[in-house]
Amino acid sequence: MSAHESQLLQVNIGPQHPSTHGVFRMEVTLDGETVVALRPVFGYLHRNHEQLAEASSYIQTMPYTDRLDYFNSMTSNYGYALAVERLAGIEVPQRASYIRALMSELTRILNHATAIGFMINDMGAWHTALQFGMREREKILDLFEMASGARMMCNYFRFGGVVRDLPPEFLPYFDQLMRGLPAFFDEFEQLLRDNEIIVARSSGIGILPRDVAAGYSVTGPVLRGSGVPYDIRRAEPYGIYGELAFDIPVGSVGDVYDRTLVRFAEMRQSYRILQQIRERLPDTGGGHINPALANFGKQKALRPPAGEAYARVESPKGELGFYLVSDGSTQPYRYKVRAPSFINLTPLGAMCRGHLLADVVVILGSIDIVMGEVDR
Amino acid sequence: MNRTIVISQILVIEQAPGWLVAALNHAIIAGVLLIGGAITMMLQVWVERRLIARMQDRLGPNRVGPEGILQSIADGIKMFTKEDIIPRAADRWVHLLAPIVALAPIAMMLAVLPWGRGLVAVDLEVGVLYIAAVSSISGVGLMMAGWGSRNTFALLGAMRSIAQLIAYEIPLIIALLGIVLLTGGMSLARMPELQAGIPLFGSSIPGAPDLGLGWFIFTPVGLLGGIIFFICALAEGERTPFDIPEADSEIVAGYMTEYSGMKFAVFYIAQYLLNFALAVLSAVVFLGGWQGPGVAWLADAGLGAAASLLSLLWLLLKAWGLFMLMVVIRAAVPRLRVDQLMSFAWKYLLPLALVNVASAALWVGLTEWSSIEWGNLLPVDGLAPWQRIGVAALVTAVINLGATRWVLRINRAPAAAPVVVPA
Amino acid sequence: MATEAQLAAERHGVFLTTVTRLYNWGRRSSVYPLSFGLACCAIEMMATGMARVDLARFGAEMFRASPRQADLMIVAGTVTKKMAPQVVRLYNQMPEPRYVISMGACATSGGPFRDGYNVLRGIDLLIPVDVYVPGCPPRPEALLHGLMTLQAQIDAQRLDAVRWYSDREARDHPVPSLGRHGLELDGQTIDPVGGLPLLSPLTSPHAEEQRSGQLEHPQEIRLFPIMDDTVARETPWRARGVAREIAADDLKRGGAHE
Amino acid sequence: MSDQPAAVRLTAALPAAWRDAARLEAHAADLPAVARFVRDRLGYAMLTNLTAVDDLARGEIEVVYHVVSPAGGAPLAFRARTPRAAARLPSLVACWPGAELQEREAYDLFGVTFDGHPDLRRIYLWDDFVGHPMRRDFPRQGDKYIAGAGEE
Repeated sequence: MSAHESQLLQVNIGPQHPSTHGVFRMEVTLDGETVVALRPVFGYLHRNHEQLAEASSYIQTMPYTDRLDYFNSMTSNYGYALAVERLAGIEVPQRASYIRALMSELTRILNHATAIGFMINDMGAWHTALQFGMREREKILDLFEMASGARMMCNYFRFGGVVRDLPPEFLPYFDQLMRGLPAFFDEFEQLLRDNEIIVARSSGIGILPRDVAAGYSVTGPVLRGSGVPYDIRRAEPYGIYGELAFDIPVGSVGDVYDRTLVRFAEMRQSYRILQQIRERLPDTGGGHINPALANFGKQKALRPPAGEAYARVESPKGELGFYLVSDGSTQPYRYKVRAPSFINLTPLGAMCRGHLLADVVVILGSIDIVMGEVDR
Repeated sequence: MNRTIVISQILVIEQAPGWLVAALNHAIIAGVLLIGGAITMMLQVWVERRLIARMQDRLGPNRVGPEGILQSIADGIKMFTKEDIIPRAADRWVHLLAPIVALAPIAMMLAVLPWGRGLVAVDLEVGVLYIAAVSSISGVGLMMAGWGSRNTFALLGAMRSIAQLIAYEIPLIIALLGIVLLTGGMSLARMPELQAGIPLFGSSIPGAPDLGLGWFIFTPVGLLGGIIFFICALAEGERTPFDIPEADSEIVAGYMTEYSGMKFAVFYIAQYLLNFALAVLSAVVFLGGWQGPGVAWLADAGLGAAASLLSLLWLLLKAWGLFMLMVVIRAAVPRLRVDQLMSFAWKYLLPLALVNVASAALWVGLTEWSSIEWGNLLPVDGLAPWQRIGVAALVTAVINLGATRWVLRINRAPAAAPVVVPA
Repeated sequence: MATEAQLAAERHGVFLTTVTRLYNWGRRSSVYPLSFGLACCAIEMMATGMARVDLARFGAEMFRASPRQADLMIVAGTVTKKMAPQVVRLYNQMPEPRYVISMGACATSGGPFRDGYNVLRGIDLLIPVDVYVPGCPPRPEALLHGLMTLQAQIDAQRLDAVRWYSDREARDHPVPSLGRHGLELDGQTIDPVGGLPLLSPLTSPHAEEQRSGQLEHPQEIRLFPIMDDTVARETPWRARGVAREIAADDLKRGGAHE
Repeated sequence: MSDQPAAVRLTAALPAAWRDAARLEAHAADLPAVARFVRDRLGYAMLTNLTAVDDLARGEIEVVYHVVSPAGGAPLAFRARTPRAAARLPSLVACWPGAELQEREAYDLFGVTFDGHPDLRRIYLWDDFVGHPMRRDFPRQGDKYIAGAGEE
């Protein structure tokens, strides 16, 4: 642009950096403060999830899936259970499906609330927005703890259902939570979406246009923020999602602000789904698990026939797919996780080019990654 | 004015030579200021942590001493006993001197501030100019820190802080300039004295009681100037939303990245003292300084010492109020981006500050000039002073409001063409 | 809040111990953690700072982004081999006195991912750890208890026995490099990928005789940098809670327990 | 104009017919042509999943591509095989940019070289690392393998 050449500055953001959401590293080339090139570097949390799963029996992998996306252990469980059920041809009782969907939607609210909080944190707000998200998270984690016994690593799903039925104190507490949620959404949105600085920081930043978004294979709020109404709950319904009424919010521009708006709207849609589930839950038939697989020994001895299966669920971050190849033994021959956070990072370099260093962390925050899933 | 002589007269034997009196005098003042500054800084940190905790529904430090009040002392002990690391690649001397260069000017700023009725350490005729000159020195310290550390993040932080200081120093000084026009002098010690009386009209109405509320913030010129000044003070003191030089979510800790132990503590002290000094300065220039209801009454009743004490209390109350406002802002909003920060300074604050100076000039003309100075165009001689102030307030309010609306409107231009990912 | 160790130390001399108590009080009350999250545990670490548990009550909410200003490194999550050099480097960048809390099973031993080819089996192979917090992940309350345990340890330290105070020279821990088959230290592979059966309590010769033949690379086990003995002296509770036989068998502790 | 069997099979059949087929395979050389066909003619705009399976018994590595259409529906899987000893396949990044990181992952963990990939480096492990750990013959370690030795 100017006559004199300016020297480029090489900056390593990460692997230890407050806003890389874990141990992610970006090699950024800067011209002043403008990003000329950005190269993501992975692998700092590569903990051999797939190899360990290939050396374990099928049910032994379930706790590992908790640790994939450690915000959303329930949806990770769901995806894996779905894949094994497809592989082995296992029926799921209706009640179990309802409980699964309930847990998934609670997870979605939890994830989006904290994800928005983290993104605002990256913009430099001093944990206050995060605090709002974390407050709701604690309430939802209380529910998870009631049902599964653990806060984060729930390990709640089993092939053919869930490990135990909802405890009696679950539903009263759930109703209490549901009564508080709309007020939380209103408050959260009011605080954050019309804030002048947040709008200035996020609109027009990190645009992923509609026509290239699909080519980059991004999914979840990133794809929907770009205006593609693609949601696996609608595109390939699993569980009871075919019977539920909900809308798919999409953005128009595809910038950071749109992704945030999509997350706000999705929380409300999840609330809508939860309401429907709550109405129908008492009348659902069947137990919490398929009786043929009700005890743990049977789960452990599961030998799916040789073959392969690919199952995917709409995790809060996008399409979470599990690809399983069985050779007829108790351990999967090949186990692969299609992690949404990982593949959503593909266009990161392109999205950041030309923006300022301060935008990089915001764009990364808007993609909403979890390193456990990115590196596996 | 120089009431401090009294202190020395109490302490020093009468036969002592003059230079000894002066030296002791200044030593005492410096000691009081430094100890007061240290205590203030510790209280500031504690208040900030507790207040942010309250805003975030937490408790905040409450284990060390009653309600955690000793937290900062513990922090101090820890920091001053920590290992002092000088990175191998760093420029040793620059690295060592940077915190001192950053702190010293801020300590110097404290000297010229009027702390109460008759409580001013050094009464400089050019106090405003001195503050403007000295406060920009600390930017050199930050640049030294960033450069001497030989760390990319530190360098980025230093560049940012220099850019920010330069950009915000200008509207800051121009905002002060309006008040300088109003008071007709640069002495900071005189400013609170001119803000006696009642809101807007000061002591211009004969017979009105001296409430000590004739603050400049109640005039249109002072209001706009005060807002600009406070925003610039946030930027000068590197408070959110202008804390980009040490944006920890972007560039780790900015220029302080490589500093540990005592040197880090010095930067820390410098930053908080600067915030406090700027809060005091805002209070002095725009919020009447030590003026407040009761001060004049006590002074008239012959209780000079009590009046001084009350005036000190008023000033501290205002300064702490402003500081808490800074803390609340920090807990509530994210930070701006570096280009938005710049455009905010150049496109919003600077034009408004310039308009404000023009308004101030008009105010002076309307309230103090006679018809002859107006070339007999304006027959203002017949009006009483308070009537002239009313007219001036009306005129400047219209100008300032119009300018604000205009600046806000012309800057609402559509954003630059967005960066689009190539297919 | 004088602990027994402190009272015992006080018999040495009033002045020294008064200074020591002030010094210890300052350090224990103002522990700035490094904002350094590795994996799942980091989320619970953040939750510890949030409203329900509020780490700030102990003056420890000042998460510093720069290691130069931090006192405490909470190793929260799985340390992979690729990450291990950075962790050691970060530890080296922290000024003395510095403390390490190993949070969760992964940081302590590799946890559920212990068998992975890219997972370091415990951060204490490379840097000294003051407090281990068990759990996967530990609840926020557990981390809080870990912090309080650390504070108790700091209380028990004596100024004249503190390494960084007497030496005036902080020692850098050796930073491993990434070699062809795993982490290397001074050109020798210390934690090779593949082939190294792990000597854990369950597979140790004493626990199950029939598995004793699986040991393959005994000479390489000794190459783990066991932490220096001065640290063990200062923090007497290091190995407390670990059964004697496990501590003796575990290759990482190498019988160095009290 | 490729006359290789796989491409012919794909173009000749109706989508509905081969969607139910158990396995769809493409010859390595045809892969870019097949990919363009699948993307442009059939509308599978997203390469959602790319993975490799180490078929030790046959001495081949199978790379599986799952593609989906943004309009919805089940994913379509097709695959290509390449010998283990010299695993090479053409890259599909030009067709689906989303393949970039996934191909790097397959390269890192399975040692499949993708020709034409813009930036084919190891993604998880470091550059000096020797071996591809997800291959079935990569040496395994740890309690799990010792304890479960008799089970497999």
